[in-house]
Amino acid sequence: MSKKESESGSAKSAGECTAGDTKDDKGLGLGVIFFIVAFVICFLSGTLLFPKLLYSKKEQPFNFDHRLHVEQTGDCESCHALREDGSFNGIPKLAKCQECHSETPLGETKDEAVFAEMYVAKEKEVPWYVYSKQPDCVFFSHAAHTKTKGMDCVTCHGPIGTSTTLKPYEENRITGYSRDIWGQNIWGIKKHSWDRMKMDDCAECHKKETGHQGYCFQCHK
Amino acid sequence: MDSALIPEGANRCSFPKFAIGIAIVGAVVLWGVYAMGLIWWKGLNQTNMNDYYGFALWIWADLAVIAVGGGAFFTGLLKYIFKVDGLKNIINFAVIIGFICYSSALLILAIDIGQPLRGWFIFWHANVHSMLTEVAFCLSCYFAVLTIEFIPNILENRQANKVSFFHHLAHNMHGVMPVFAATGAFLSFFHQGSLGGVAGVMYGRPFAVREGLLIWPWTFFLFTWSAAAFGPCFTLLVTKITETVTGKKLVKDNVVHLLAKISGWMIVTYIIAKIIDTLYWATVTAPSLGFNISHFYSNNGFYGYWLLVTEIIICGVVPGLILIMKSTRENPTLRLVAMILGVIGVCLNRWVMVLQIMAIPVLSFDTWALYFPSWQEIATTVLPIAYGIILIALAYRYLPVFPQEKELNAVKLATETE
Amino acid sequence: MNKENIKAHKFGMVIDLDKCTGCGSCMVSCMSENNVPFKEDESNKKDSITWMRVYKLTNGKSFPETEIVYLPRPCQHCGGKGDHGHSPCVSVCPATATDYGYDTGIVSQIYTRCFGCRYCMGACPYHARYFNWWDPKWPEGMEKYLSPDVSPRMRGVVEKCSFCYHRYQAAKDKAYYDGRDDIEENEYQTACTTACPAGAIVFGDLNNPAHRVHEIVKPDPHPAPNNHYVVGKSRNPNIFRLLERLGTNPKVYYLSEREWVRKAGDNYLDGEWDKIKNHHGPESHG
Amino acid sequence: MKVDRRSFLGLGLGAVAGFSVSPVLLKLTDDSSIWTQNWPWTPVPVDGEVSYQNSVCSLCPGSCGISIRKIDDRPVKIEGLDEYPINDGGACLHGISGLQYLYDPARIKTPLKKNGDKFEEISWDDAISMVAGKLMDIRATGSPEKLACIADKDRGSVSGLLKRLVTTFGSPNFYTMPSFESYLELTATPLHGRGTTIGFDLENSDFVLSFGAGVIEGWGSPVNCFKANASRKERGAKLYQIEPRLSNTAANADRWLPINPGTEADLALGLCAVILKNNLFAGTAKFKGGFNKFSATLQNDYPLSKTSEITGIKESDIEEMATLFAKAKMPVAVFGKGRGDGSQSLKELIAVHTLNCLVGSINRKGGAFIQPVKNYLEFPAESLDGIAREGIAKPRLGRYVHDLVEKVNASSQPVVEALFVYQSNPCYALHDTKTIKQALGKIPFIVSFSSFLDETAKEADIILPVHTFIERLEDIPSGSGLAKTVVGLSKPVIKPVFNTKHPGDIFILIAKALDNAVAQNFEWVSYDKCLEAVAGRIWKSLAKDGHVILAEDVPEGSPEIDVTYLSGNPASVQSNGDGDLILIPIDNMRLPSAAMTASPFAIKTVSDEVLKGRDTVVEINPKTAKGLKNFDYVTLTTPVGSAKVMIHLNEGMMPGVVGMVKGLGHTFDNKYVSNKGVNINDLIGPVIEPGSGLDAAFGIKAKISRA
Repeated sequence: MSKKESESGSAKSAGECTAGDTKDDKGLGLGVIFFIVAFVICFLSGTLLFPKLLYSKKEQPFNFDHRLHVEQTGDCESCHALREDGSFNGIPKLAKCQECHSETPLGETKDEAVFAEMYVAKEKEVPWYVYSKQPDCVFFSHAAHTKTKGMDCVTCHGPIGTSTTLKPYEENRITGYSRDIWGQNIWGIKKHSWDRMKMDDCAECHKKETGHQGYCFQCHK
Repeated sequence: MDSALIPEGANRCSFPKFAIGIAIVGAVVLWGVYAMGLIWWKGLNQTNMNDYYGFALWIWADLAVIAVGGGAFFTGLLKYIFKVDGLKNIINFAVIIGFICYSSALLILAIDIGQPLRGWFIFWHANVHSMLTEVAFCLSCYFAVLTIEFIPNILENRQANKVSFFHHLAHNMHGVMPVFAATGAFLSFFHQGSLGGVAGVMYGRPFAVREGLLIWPWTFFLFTWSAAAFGPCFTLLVTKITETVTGKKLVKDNVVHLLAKISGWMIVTYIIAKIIDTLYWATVTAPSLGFNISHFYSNNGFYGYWLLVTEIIICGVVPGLILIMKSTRENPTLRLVAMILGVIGVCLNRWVMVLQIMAIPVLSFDTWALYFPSWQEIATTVLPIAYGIILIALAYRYLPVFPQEKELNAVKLATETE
Repeated sequence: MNKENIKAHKFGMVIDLDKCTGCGSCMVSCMSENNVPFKEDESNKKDSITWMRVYKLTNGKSFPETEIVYLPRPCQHCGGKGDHGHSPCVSVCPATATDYGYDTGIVSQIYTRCFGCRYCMGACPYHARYFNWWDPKWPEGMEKYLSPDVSPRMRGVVEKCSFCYHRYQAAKDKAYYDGRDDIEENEYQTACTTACPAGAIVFGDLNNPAHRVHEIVKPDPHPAPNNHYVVGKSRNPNIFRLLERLGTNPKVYYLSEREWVRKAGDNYLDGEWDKIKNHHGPESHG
Repeated sequence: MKVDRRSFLGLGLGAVAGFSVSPVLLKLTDDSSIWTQNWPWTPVPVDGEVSYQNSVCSLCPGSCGISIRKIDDRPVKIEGLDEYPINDGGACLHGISGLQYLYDPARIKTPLKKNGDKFEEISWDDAISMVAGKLMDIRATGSPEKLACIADKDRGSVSGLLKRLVTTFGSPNFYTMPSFESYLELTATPLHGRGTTIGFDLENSDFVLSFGAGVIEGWGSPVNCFKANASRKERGAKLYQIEPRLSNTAANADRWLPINPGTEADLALGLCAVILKNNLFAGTAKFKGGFNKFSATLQNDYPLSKTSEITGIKESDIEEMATLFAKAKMPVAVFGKGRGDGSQSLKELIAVHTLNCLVGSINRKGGAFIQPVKNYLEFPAESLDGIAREGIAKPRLGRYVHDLVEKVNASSQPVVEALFVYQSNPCYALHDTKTIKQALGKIPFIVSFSSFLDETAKEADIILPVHTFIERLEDIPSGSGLAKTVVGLSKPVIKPVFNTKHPGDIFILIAKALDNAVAQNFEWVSYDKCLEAVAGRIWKSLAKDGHVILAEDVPEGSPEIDVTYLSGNPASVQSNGDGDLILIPIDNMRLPSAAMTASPFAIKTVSDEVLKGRDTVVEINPKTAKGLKNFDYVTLTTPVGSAKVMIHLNEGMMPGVVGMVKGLGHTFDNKYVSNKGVNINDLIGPVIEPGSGLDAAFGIKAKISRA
């Protein structure tokens, strides 16, 4: 019993000395400093370091010069075309490349050499990473947008046609999404229509163009 | 050993004794947590639910705890808005019980959904037509309110209160409490109601569907009313249990009588409304959809008319009458009986409005679906009870929950110190 | 509003129960078309995902008067009370994971939006909605036959018949490519319809008088006089819908010359059926 | 200044605040939910270009045309082929499930050799030389007839090659499993002469009198029958169904007449008697073999009262049926209980078909077509050496597989040294499986040509795994009672998934590995070349159109009808045992019961009134149940065996009869389709019909007792 009392006594005194006099203003001040330091560190790491950790960088199998090919063919459609059933062929298969490259031989540049040896020779399709790859739950009709509504590729895909190199593919370690879906800006802020490719971006445009963001099944499967 | 934390002048059992008690209940909590882990890890196949029983034990538990937790908002409403001042001696406890009930409800919901990590979609992609959306919003808001209402009581802890900041905070919070009480009452009105709406709007389920007012089916109002009616019953019941366990009188009889009386009148008015609703549904609504009431209560192993009788007469009319009549109300035994019946009644009502709906075949060529929960479901449903006991124990031991405790037990204390 | 909304379709189905043999082709065609998974034990039918389920009905008479009929039940794609698009399930989904396509009349289900509260399953009187209690698993190598047109579902979400919406999408893509602004009747047919060896299922646009389904069903565009919730009742006395008087307004119609079968389609008070069976459709005080 | 509690408080709060205003929380919340939408263990189907390829399904004798949807090289869906002469776009659930067989990990992935009770993988070369070696030894002993072979059918080029192998090797012992096709020929032969078979023109008939034929339960060419049945409504045609149980066909029919099990023959003859008595028969028909005697015997043996007493059908109904049938414009009577591939009594088959003969429905639109068995293949003449000639001159062990089994079990020393089993599963599909397994156990060397490790393959010493129908080229002749004869071409739509071979190629390889006497008969480089050669006449159009129609019109002329077989009125088959109930098999469209086993999809569609958990559910009439309730466990005992099953009370079941579904109770290693329920063939034993020698068991006496 006496033990209890002494304990409670000590506790009481401790309590009293913390009952707001000069000494613990310092304590408080120190607390404030600690607060600010921690705040800044965490905020910065959350904004600058976090994206580095979140995304893994993957190099494409070899470089591809879009501008050169667009100059040669004149447009995107000659490689990224609609099939006769209205579906979109996405990234052309080896056969498509060889349509032209049967006569114009490969092997001048380092990348062409890789292409020729690793893939054409082995009749192996090139495992490209697709920057605009959407998840399995998404249905997207290129025909509806490009053919019927006459949209251009740039609106969603950006000026990739003028690029001469392929940037590394950044994959979100948690979701497996390409970084281009969320956008380069970690806050998800976009300047151009092609900076983000999330559902809200589709809905935004649909609302503007059709007056309605669309029904679930229009874009989901 | 923890006496520094115990409210001054209050007499509590020794710490080891307390610790052992907590440990025992804690074991139950661990069991529940284990089951919860299983469910989150392996998925809902750990339950005995199926495509006929999408809603089962958990949703019932949810509705039940929220119903009995209704004591908090209603007592708060009476105390702070209608200035029924006598209730200040029980309001703290009412709030704690409410806090326990609502935190439990949220926990259960988090287990019940198939994709917990997407749970926030209910807010982000909210569908305003869905009663469940209304539930989710009001539920979480009201839980916040309850937390705020609980905080001052926590800050009144002997040690916390020594910090001047906390001391003043607690004091000022008490001052603005009416605002929160009002908000709480408002929110509760809606989520208690929309929980009723959940069943009432299912127009594909003739047993559940009800006509109503604007977008709100009658069940909306019945649920709110019943929560307000039976909630206080539960508050009083738990108080009674706490008194029995601690062997102390904690709340003065006049307070108890007052709340019991109010509860009584609420129950009576509710049960009248409920009877009218049932009659109309049984004679007009259901038949218009091709169903005799007998269809809902026969040809199966469990759901019979006995449910109707038990819920409305035995656990509705009876407690109502006991509590409105002075003589019976002030008889402790009868009052206890009434409170127990009342709590059973409201829980039974929620059971019927969740599980019986699922059990009844609607297609003429379909069959009754009966269900018994898996141990994982039971464990996770017992979990909140255990957790509640612990929280009450802690609160009672370390917080000045019952303002009248000292006064009521003064003599006892005096004799002890001698 | 986009094109479809201007001239809205209303896709629906009529199933001839006198032709249905209960062979199960529709069920399997649906499973294989829509990547429906399977478990070791599927004999608990209350935990067995079959978007198209074939019920066995009997007239309850004893040997040898007893009769059997099979009733295939896809999602009924209810139009809801008054056919306003507030289907029993759609109106209750808290996260808008299912919606009513006013351009097609098809009730959607978005697996990646659904968080598995199962309220829609409770609200659906047809048990057309199924929950993924288990992780879908295919025996090693069998995932190779999965179709890319329908995304496999993950554990913990609800799924149901979509009237093979992806086939509608494909048909539209083809139309876009050909520069047509709409699709032909035969371009969009559900997997169960094309599979049915007895030709018992007819699928098409209930809004299009040229479509067979419309010719057979002859839907009445006006609300039923005795129950204003009910819209699109068939003018053919041998055609009924399941639980029509609830006002769910399904887009799946059933045809049978057998009276007891038509009676089994809905619930009636004692003697009620005999009063109404002659003139067409059930009375209701709704 | 000292760092106290509050400093740490500050630190903590700062950290929390810092992170919460940074994008971390926002992004992680979003990403965590997206993670649940793309769980790595949920497969993502690969997208690609859609294409369709036509082929023919050979899972059952139906021979339907199929269209296979592919994504790039990957088949993803099988559907019925529009405008195909047999199924015109329709498909049955088994055909649609075809891809589950193709990709099934339970397939035999490479040649196997039995070692003790285990199988070990071996190379194709070793496997072939092992088989060849063994065969050479047998041939060396000078008794090549000790090589026996069980195949599913004896039509088409693959069976042709196999038979050629066995013959040129020198053995007459080539057997086929009972099939509806075989019963059609067995029926036609005594009545219309050798080499004839029967086709039923259901889609034009206006009155179908079915003696238990499961017209919509897999009988004949299933999808074709579904269509014929579906069009009944429009055509105003009638279907009368005669069987003890309200099957789906009975339920769909215009009239169901429950009949005592096993008395169908008597009813048919009773009907004949009525038709003869009332002079309702067509004068045109050319009868021989003593028509008057036959007529007299019938009218004497089958007076209405007696027929009614035997069959349990009212006299008035019998008379009405006979009259309706005789007076209909295009009536046809069809036989073959259930799917028609189970055990049958020749007396019954002939009796039923005699009805067609009497009313002149032979070679008439909507009737029964008597046509020669079409042989569209031209194999070069076999050249046999001395050993072979001697061998094939020796008598066969019997006419049917069950004779072979009986001989093997009977004799002490091996009468069969080696057995080939191709695309058939006798250890599962024949009555009294115990004795079948026992017999195979006594055969020193068994080679199985199978895609799956089924009950029979498990008994084999060498398993040579064959392509599934989706991986192989093959001519698929229609049969099984179709009015028209179509040869379809099954094509490989995907490269072999496992290390399997085309059965035709395997036979050629084996032959080439044998001595020249045999090898010289197999000079093709591959099966594909062989088919092209032997299908010479029709190959071009077969390759071009994917099918060739050999006959579809009503055959010319009216063949003679020999009534000798029935004149003596052979005894009807009785069921064995002393139980108070009769157990009869039920054919269920969703459960295959022959060589093909059910796919996971098919099993999934099976009702819980048929299969519940791991238990077979048998059907009995509530009157028979004696207080038993639905899904009570009972022990079902027959003279052959007993099993624990559940019961389902079915008013559509004749009292005193127990119905058990066929196709359950497989015992091989595939958790989705095996070890579910009971194989009814473990409970029913063969009953040999005098005269025909067929196993004609229609059921067996049984008892049930609460388990």
